[in-house]
Amino acid sequence: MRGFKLDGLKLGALLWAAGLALPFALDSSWVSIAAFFAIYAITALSEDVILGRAGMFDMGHAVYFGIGAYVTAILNTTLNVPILLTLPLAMLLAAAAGALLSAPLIRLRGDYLLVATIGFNAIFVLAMQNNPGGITGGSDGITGIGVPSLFGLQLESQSAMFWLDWVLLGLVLLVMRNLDACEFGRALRYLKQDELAASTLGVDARKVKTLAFALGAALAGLAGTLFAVQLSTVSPSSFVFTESVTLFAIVIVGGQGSIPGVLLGTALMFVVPQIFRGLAEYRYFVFGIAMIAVMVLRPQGLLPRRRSAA
Amino acid sequence: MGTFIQQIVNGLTVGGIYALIALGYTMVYGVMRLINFAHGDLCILGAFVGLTMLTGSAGGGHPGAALLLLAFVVSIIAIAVAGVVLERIAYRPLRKADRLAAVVSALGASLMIENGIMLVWGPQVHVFPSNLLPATTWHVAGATISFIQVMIILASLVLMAALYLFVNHTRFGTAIRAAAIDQDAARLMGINVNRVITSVFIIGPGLGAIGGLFIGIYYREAYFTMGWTYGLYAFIAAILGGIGNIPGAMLGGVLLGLFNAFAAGYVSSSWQDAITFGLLIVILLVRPTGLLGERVAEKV
Amino acid sequence: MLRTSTIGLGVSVALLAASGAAHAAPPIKIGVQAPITGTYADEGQGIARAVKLLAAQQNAKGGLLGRKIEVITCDDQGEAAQAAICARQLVNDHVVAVIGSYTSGAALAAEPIYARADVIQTSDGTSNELLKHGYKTWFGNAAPNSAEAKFTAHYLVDVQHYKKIAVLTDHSSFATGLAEAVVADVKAAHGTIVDKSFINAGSQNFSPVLTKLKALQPDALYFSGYYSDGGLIRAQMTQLGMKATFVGGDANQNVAFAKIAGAAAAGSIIINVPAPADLPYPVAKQFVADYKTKYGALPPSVFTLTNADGMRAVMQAIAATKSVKPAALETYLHGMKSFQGLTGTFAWNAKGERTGSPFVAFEVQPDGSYKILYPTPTAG
Amino acid sequence: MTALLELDGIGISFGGLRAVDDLSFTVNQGQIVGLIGPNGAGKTTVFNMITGVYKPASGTIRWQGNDITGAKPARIATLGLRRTFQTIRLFADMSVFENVRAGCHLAARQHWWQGLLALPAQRREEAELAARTHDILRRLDLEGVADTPATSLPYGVQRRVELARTLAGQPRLIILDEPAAGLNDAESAALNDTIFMIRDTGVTILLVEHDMNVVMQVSDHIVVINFGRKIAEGNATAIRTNPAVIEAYLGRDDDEATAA
Repeated sequence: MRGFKLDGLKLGALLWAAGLALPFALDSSWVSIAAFFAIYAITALSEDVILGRAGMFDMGHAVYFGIGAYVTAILNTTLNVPILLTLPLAMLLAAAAGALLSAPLIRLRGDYLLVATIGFNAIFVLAMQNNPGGITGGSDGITGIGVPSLFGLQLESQSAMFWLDWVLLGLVLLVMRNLDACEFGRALRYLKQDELAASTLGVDARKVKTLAFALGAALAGLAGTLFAVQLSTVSPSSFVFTESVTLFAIVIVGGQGSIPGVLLGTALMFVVPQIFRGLAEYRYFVFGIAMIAVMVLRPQGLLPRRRSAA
Repeated sequence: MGTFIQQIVNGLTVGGIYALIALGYTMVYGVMRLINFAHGDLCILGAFVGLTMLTGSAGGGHPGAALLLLAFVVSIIAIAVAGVVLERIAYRPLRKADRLAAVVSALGASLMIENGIMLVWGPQVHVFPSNLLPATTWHVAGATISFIQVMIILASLVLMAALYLFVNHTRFGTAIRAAAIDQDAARLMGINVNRVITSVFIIGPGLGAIGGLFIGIYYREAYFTMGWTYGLYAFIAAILGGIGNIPGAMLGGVLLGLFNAFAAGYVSSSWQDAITFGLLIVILLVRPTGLLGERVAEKV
Repeated sequence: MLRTSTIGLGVSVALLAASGAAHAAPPIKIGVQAPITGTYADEGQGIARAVKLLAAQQNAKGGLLGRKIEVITCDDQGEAAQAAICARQLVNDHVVAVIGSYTSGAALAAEPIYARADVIQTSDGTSNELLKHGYKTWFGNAAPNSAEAKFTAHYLVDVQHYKKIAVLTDHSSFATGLAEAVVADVKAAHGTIVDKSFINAGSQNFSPVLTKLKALQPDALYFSGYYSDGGLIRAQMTQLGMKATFVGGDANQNVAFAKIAGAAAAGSIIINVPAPADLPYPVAKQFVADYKTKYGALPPSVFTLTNADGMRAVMQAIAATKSVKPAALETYLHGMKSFQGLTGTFAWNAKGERTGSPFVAFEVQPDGSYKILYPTPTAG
Repeated sequence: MTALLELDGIGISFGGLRAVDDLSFTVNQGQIVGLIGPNGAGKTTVFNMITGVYKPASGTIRWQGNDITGAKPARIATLGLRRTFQTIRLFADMSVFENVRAGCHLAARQHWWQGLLALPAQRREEAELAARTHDILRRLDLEGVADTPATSLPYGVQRRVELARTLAGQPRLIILDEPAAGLNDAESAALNDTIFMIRDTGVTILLVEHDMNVVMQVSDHIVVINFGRKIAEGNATAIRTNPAVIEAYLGRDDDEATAA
């Protein structure tokens, strides 16, 4: 058991380290796909904190992703705040939004929470489009977001940006791993499995769930910053409800609460459509059929969480 | 005053359409606890099937009442069949699985149907003939009401009432209600649950096809991505009323239509959806299981 | 998975190279970045078809500089992230120029990537943000909002003398930009804007907002959004008994507008560059006819034609400069005095903004055809 | 003897039906108290009110003299008051170890951020709590199935897992809701020993049980309710001869009577 666990960790670390070499092996379009993969993987992992681990049906997760992106875009373009400095602020504001929005809704069950979060997503997109206070740039969004710099080094090249994304993905993966092995992470699972039983064991459902939303939102905010940097532009259309649906589907297709599952889900929902561009207008017809097939054949997800990981 | 009444008519018309689509959501949900995200796309598929009937065989002339009726019948049958097939392929294998697996399967089905419509009919906007119904309008207290608006409101009411009576006052309706409460217990009582589920996938999409055709005839256009928007609104209507509850779907649909009308008409058109969703969230905070939804006490 | 596909790419590149070797010279590659799937699939597929048609016609005449034209299409779904990926893929494929994308958002996300790689980008995007950074690779092929807004304000205030004007837009980048410009220019021309409201594009239920506008009794309702909504707005205005004249922006010019609006379409005004059928040059009519022959349908909108103009301008630049070097092509395109497009005669200024397009106001006729109201046609 | 838990005139109604009415009794420190009554008498409802699942409509519940009426379940747990469920509620996707470890939730002092960063203090605490969990597994003879998915085990073992989970919280008082239900004779007999063993570690016990043998054998004090009202109270001998109790059981259900 113990040996196997170490192997899984080692394999993950090896794959991650191998990933660092991608810019030498791939052309720049695939490097950018790999960078977007890292960004979406972080976002999907953050959705998994709320959906897969805590079992709360969040179908408005693009909101927190968007908050992160907008915080970076606004601070960088209007106040010239360096990108990497905006990152903690993006996480913090996204977390605050996650906690504030979810706090009153936490008692909603299942599908009612799902609809409320859809509502938040719609409100968020409309708010960005309506350009409150002239800071979000309306439907055009914000362009001309700068390049991050580290120790005076401009991370301008496609490869440098990829490495930034990849390193942060690595850190997020470590945090997710730690989450599995800490009291807070387990409390999420207790609540997901049986909220009543959990609360009779002393789990404070309200506090733990709010914290889960805050953590998920913070990680999504981090991904949002990276997204804004990668595109050097943000606009409301990148954070619409269908993006939230995709994140939701990634977690379920990959396997709830399973780190390798969510990574594979991201690859499947994001990278595979890139490969099948040749199908042109048939692409999403085939993709829809594939989604049904995957669920019917593997209802637990492609790489479900291992039962009883001590 | 005329403006106010006009807004009520506006709200009721679109609310009636939402309600018809919401009924399909709520029936499927009631029996299977499944959010059938493909439902909106099935409805629009119904609009396309109806459109093909109307334009394909009319030869440009007046389609006539008989053909219109035929278009409805063919569309209802086609979409009911599509619904049953969808259930067999995409949902039945997942009945014992995690609820969310079926939800994602439904999302895949939505993508498949939507893009399937695009592949068959093309991505462009399709236009319905303008002479399907009399262009009569009435002026009531400063408001204008058209024939088709009256027809949509009346037809929605009649269909909903019929469905309500069917579910509450027939043997088969009782079976549906029993299966909705507890499938296993219903099976023990000798109810054929598979037949109930099949029937729900006939009735829901069948009503949805009527809703889809109404959309096409009222707005006179149909395009492949429309189903997602209508599906979402109808789903919200079902939740608002209390999902799984038939009168709730009617109430939710009509309220959503009225919210939309009053938000755009009296508050701010640029924040229309935000106001609608804001109201929805407030209602859920006050009544966490929707307006007519039951508060299910957990058995301990 | 990444590795396999790179191998796949490698193989296909090798195959392409092999097939290229059979001919005399490697093809000139032109990229199309457009929404082939998703909400804007109609427009995106139209752009791809138009570009492919033009390439095929040119290849039938022996290609350019003795080389065939090869069109590489990338589906960006109208989304920013996908657009950025498409841009990188097309750059890697060594395209000379890219036609598209359809939406400003997708064009914006791709713009810096093309600029850095020195690849010409010509798109119908009209957002001011596209001009902000002064990229020399950018060539907007649709007339900018500013020119259209100026003409629109002039028409509404000075020509028609409308006393009360209501403005309606959707939330898209293009339509809000145009609506804001029209509001500003109408005010500058001392006209009165009684209201500026929003619709949800595609929601179809526009009666609530129209009911509100009706109570304000405007003389004209200006709508800056797209034809699929515009036609419905026109129909619902009539249904509500609204007397105001409907004036639509360029995105309302589409055959479907009159069909959707039905009997209500007649009398609607649409402001745009002259429609292909009304242009004096046979080339426009010929192109539309060829398109219809090949694809069995009319181009989905005028933006198919503006993007086709982008393609035609690029082809002309290659032919004239006898070069595929970006710098030479950019200099040529910026320096063109006038280019005879399918959508009118125009040129590009230093910012890559389309200039010199004459706008006209059409009236939709009962049979769905257009009649130019202003400026009054002089030549018979 | 000090009163640990006092119920003072509590009552609750469901849809007009008075499920529990004006019920009072006291559980003293170190006692084993049995709460019995025919089917539908309202026993589980009483437990649900004590543990905060339901809020009593009237009356007060006191814990060591402090009013805890209507407190939320999680707050009740912090007092050292734990329960099992009539229908076992184990975490289905987790191993026996994980289920029992869940009982230690309140013993964990770590902050969430310490956990996310896996700081040394958190690691140490994890090790300590794992050791505590193994200790309890050993005491309840569950070591052998520690890594088995909890819900794949036989019913009787699942009951023991749930009991272990409550004990992991180092409770002052545990409430057992029909611990013998579904057990075979051997398991049922073993249960008595387990209950005494728990009591001997200083834990007070309140149990609801259908199986009269268990109740009569282990309880120091028995409270009998019917139709939500208390009909008798006393030690096993007194209850066995109480005419109201006999009538309530005989009048209702023959099986129960024979079991008694």
